[in-house]
Amino acid sequence: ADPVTLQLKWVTQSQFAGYYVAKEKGFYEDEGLDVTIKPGGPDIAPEQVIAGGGADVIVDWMGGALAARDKGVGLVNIAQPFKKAGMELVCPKDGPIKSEADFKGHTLGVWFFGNEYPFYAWMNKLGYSTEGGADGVTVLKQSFDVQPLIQKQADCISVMTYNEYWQLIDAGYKPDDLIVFNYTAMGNDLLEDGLYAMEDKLKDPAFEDKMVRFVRASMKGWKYATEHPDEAAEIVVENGGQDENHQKRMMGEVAKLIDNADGKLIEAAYDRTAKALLDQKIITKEPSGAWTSAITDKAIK
Amino acid sequence: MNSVTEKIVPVTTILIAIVIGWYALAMVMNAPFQRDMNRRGNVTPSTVEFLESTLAQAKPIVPAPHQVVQNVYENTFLRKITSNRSLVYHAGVTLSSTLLGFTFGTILGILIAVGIVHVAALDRSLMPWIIASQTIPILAIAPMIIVVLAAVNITGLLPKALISTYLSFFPVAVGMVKGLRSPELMHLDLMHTYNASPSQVFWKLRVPASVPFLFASMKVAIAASLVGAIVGELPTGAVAGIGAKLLSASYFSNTIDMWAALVAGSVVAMLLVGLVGIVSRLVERAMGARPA
Amino acid sequence: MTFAARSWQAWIVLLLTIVAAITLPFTTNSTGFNSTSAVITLALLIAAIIIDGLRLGNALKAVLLFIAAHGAAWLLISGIAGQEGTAKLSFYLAIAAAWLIAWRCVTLLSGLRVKNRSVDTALRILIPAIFGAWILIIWEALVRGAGIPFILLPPPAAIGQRIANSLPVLGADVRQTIFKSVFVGYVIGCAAGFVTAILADRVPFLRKGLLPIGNMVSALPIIGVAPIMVMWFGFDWPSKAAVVVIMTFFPMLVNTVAGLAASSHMERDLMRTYASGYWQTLWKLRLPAAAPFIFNALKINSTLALIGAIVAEFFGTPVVGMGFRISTEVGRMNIDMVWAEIAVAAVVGSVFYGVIALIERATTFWHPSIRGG
Amino acid sequence: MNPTQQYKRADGTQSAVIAASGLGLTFQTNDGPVQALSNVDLTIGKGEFVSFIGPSGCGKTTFLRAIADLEKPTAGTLTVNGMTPEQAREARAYGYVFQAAALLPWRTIERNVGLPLEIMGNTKADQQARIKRTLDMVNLTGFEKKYPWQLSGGMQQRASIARALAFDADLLLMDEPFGALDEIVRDHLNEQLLELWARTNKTICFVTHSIPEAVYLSTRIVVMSPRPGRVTDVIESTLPRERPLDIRETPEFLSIAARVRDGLRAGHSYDD
Amino acid sequence: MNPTQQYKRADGTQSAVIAASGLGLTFQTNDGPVQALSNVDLTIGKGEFVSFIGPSGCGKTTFLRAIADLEKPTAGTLTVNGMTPEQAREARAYGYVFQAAALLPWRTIERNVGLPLEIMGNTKADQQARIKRTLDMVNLTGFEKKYPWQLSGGMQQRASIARALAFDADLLLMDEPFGALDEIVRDHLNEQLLELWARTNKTICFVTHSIPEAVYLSTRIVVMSPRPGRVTDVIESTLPRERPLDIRETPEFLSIAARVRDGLRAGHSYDD
Ligand SMILES: Nc1ncnc2c1ncn2[C@@H]1O[C@H](COP(=O)(O)OP(=O)(O)OP(=O)(O)O)[C@@H](O)[C@H]1O
Ligand SMILES: Nc1ncnc2c1ncn2[C@@H]1O[C@H](COP(=O)(O)OP(=O)(O)OP(=O)(O)O)[C@@H](O)[C@H]1O
Ligand SMILES: Cc1ncc(C[n+]2csc(CCO)c2C)c(N)n1
Ligand SMILES: [Mg+2]
Ligand SMILES: [Mg+2]
Repeated sequence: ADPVTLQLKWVTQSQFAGYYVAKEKGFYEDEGLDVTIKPGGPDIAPEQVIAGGGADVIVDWMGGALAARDKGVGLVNIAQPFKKAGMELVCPKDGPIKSEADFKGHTLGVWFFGNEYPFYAWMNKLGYSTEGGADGVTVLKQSFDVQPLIQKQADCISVMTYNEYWQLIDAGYKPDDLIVFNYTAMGNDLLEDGLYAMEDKLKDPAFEDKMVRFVRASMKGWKYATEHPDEAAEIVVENGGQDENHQKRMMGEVAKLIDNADGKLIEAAYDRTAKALLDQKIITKEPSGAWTSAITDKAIK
Repeated sequence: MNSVTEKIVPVTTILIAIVIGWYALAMVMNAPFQRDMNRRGNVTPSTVEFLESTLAQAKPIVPAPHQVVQNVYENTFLRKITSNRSLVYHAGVTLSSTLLGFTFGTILGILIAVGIVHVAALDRSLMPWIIASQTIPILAIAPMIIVVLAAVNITGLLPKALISTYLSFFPVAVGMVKGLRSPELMHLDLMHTYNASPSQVFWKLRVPASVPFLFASMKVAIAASLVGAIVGELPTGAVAGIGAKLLSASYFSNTIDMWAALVAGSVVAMLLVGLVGIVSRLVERAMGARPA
Repeated sequence: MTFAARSWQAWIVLLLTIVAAITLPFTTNSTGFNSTSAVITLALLIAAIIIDGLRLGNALKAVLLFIAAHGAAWLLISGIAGQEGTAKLSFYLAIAAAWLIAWRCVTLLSGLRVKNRSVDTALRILIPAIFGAWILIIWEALVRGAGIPFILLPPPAAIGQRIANSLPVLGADVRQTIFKSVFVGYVIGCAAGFVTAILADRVPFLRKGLLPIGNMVSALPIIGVAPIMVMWFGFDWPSKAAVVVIMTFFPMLVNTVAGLAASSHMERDLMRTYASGYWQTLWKLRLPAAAPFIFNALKINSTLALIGAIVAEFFGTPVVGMGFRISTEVGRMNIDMVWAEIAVAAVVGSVFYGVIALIERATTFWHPSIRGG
Repeated sequence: MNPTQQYKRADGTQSAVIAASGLGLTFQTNDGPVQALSNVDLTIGKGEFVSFIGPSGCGKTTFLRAIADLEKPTAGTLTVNGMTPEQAREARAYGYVFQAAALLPWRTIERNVGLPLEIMGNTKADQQARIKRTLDMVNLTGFEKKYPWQLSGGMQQRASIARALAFDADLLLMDEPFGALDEIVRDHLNEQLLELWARTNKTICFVTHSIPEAVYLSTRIVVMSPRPGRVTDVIESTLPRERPLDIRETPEFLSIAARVRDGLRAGHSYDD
Repeated sequence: MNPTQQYKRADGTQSAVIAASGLGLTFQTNDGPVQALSNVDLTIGKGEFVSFIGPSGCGKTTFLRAIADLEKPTAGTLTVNGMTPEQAREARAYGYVFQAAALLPWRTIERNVGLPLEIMGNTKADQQARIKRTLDMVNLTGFEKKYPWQLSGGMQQRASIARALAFDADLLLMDEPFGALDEIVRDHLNEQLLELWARTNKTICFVTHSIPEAVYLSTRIVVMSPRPGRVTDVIESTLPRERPLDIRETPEFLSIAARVRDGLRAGHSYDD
């Protein structure tokens, strides 16, 4: 079987259920692949891993991938399982913020490490300075949990629909207690989990074929996972995911982002992402060749 | 016998004081969230009930001692050692990279010290850089080390052990430079009058004279090694080990798990330092040191 | 006294240079022999001869070797700039030869005995500086030569450039991390450790109870408390300072207690014969005697404090600070910025350490370890 | 033979500065108890110069330390100026010179000598005057600003003597103060000490290993013996108070020295 | 006065073990150069017992160290057994006894004594035999397995002498070996040393601060004086080779001692 190493962006959880399901259910094997899944973590930059040759393909957010491409790492999006963004900003109802207009002079929690681009793009659009002060917003680099809100250190914090949001619910907040700004709903979303491979390697037809098979099996895994969320969550837990209940709930939410599991990239979303990054000078030039539909086209056939 | 009881009484008294202070802290720190909860849930408990509930939260800011103890107990004695939730399992993972890194670090530190003591050029050029190396925030380069090593297919125990090595070689190098230079001038002169060769001076004089220094620095080094192993586990995908446990607990604000992981780390630290202490006493006894 | 015994470097340099000359060119896309490679091989060969062949003063020899080694290295590295990843064996051999020449130069310099104080001080700085420079040169040569991806490991020159271009950001980060978190935490932590040590000394019960616990805690993986401190003290610098306080407290406590026991029995008996009170004995005898131990803790703590503050910033901060920048810029693939922060941290840490070492020299001038030089 | 009873001053008016009776001192060690002093009876009157001599480990230092309240006797009674040793220490009744110089390395010589004065709260001016006078007395003028390690062993020892003299206690306890010095310097300091003693009428207890030194200096020589530490002989000196250095070649001197040597040898075992 | 010329053995056949002529040794220190030895001329023949005496800092130790190739002379010539000091050291021509015992604390007494033998590569059996013999010689049989701290200072010093004797060098350099011992033990060891010397015909250079010791032991006494360190007097002993302890009370002994004392006093300044 052909070996393939997949580097995830984050720790093992249902966010990556499709890949674990494809592996456990033998979909990869059916395609003649021997896939190793490497979990990520807070300090792991998948772009670095693939640039160093530690992986064949990575799960990454498009912001990070394009930034790396701008720095000379030839990352190419070969599939986009997540059609919608799962990120949102939530604020407690009893707090000072009710709408976008109230942000001024308040503290907002954001994740960094390449996850801050959607937020900055949004603030850019609203015309708020992010340097603090009365006329701008104060940005707080948020920890991995929802403590900043519970502790009232921030007026709003970033959450993923499939993860931290539920931690807030667990902590006693009721959905009514929270005001939610969903990036997708606002039309401010940047593309999240996609699959990226190295440009020069893709020129090799054998590797390209391997990626085709990989994407096909992965999307089959995603399809299975969205159809059998509980089983998928169990597979995730067996592979090191924490807290079965939490993973099941997460699987349910992730399914909503997957849509129809064809892995095709929506060009409009790509353009929006690229423009937002360019506007913020995170990338210095218009990216070209940063995605290809060749793989998904062949995979779906 | 007498000296043991003489120690135990003050230590336990202070431990009890700490525990009481801890409970008080837990009540104070957990109260605001409890109040919010009660407000949102529209309950008005009595003071005693309120205080009790501050000590029984699932994700408290400050877990109460009994919550931590219970968690440690469950995850130490009630789980299979191979289970992902067993603290023994995680401690074992951390322990193995600690020990490997400590071994490397000790060897490296000794080699550096030998170089510094014997090569004038090294003596005058290396020390500032060794000190500078320790001012580099290890957590910042740890992920990069892991990634770079993974790129050349070194994964698993070794990268973590290398971070331990990085932290533990320093105390050993510094201590051993002191130790290898500790023989008195008169002893060196004595060897000179015998026309002893440099290697004879090294093995018969410098090495035995440095033994107390070696063990003192090994005590520091093994603690540093443990820190290195834990730091090294953070960026490896939080798979296994006390550091991974700490991190994954912190993603989910599982404070009780976090504290339990800290306790596990402390126990490992104490065992390791204690072990070095015992070995050092045995070796020094064998070398005829005067019992204290 | 024989030719060969004096330095093994000469022979290896000779060998390396010859093999390098045979396996020319240095890079895959340059042609055989050209003027630059001629200059480089010649410089290396001459240096090899200087090392042992000529009867020159050691100082003069060192100067010549210095020029040869660094000139060759500079030519080699500037030759490969712009065509990264094309280096051949010959390139690495030449770098290795230049390095050996530099080593010989350092050996010669270390052997110099100068009477002039300022020359001696200059040497004291120059020797480690050459050593450090060669770490950077070899790093630069390997990264450029092998064409290691920029986002894995940038070459030092790029890092230097980034530092020069980002002074305001670096300045702001230093202000946040060093002047707020580290400084406040260090002062409070060291002071608290010191006061506790005196307290424990005064109250034997406390000493017996606290010290075993202190010894234990000082061995703990303290960084584990960083997320907890962020939970308790908020995301701004106080939580980082709290981590620093915890990290510095125990080394100071343990060292001060050890230091207070450092005065000899005879000295304490002497004070007793004067019917000296507790505080008089403390102030006139035991604290001065403890000074070397206290400085030891201050030195250990200077590096611990920095690491603690930076690590704590990984768990939540405002959008400024060295730890914040490091973790954020990795995500943005600005690895040169990460290394710039690391370099700044190392420099600040070394300076911090150096300043304390200087104060130590001035105040514990009487201690044999310092008198002895 | 009981030294206390045996001892009787000619003028009878002498008040006892040190009075030990049945004095015992046992150290508890890991290897069991060590009897450092056993049943010591000794009375020392004002103005006496008493030397203690005996093999290593016979309790000389221990006896001096008991007087100085640095060790607590475990049997018998001991008074200093009629007080308990503790009261005497608190009244700063004595100056103590240790075998090693025990100077504080971070203080200059003058500040080392001034240390007891600082502690006892003398005025700055008085401190200066006393430091000058005592440094002069031990021939160290000109070395005030030097640090101890910049002086030779002998000079350090003299500074430590100056320190003990600085506050003018009536009782001097000296534990082998000249052990580390060469013979000539020793002779010189012996002369100076005798001169000081004659002038000030201090009481001096002096431990030494040297028979000639003991005989030359003392009005009485106490010979001790180890295991258990005890007084085996007390020899009254018949030499006059006025003693030029060459008194050491007189037959009278030599006969006292021979008596001391015999007393010593009796209590001596060679394997120590 | 030139000691070398002045000195002439009666039998004339004596070969020089140590020959110094115009020897000078200057230390470079931070405060400028210190002339530890200046223009020393001295010849020591086989089987002599030469004592060096003089005030602190007069260069006694430095002279011994120069012979032992532990310091390099900066002027004049020095030969040991006709070789340079370095060659002599490499030929293991001498045993050196330091002022302090300098035993290695992690070795038992027998392994301390065996240390030079190990280094010189003697066979195990030979080592055992020599250790037994020399420990016996210094009366330490039975203490083979003890560690240094389990022995008294005197015993430690004897062990260190045993160590220097173990490899049977013909030349013994002893730097105040008995300085730390009490008088009785010292007398005993003096007797033993004389006895050893008489039996083995070794050449011994012996540094001491004690005039009686120097007179009692030596065939010649070299008196030195500091600043700069130099030889001021060389006194030939007229005492017989056979010397019971009580020879020290004979007029002849006392007259030599007085001569040494005068020589010493001449070169002495009190401020050290
Ligand atoms: N603190 C102590 N603990 C236990 N034993 C002690 C202590 N101090 C002294 N001794 C023992 O008490 C005895 C007398 O000791 P002391 O120091 O008084 O002898 P000394 O006559 O002064 O000997 P030296 O001439 O060697 O100074 C010795 O056997 C010694 O080992
Ligand atoms: N390594 C050294 N560096 C500088 N000066 C030295 C050194 N060794 C000795 N001296 C100086 O040389 C002189 C002679 O010293 P030496 O040790 O030979 O004297 P000594 O006669 O043995 O004295 P003591 O009786 O005190 O042992 C002294 O002034 C001393 O300070
Ligand atoms: C340092 C760091 N902090 C936060 C995130 C945010 N984030 C992005 S995906 C994901 C998992 C879904 O909950 C999370 C938490 C990150 N990637 N890295
Ligand atoms: Mg004593
Ligand atoms: Mg000497």
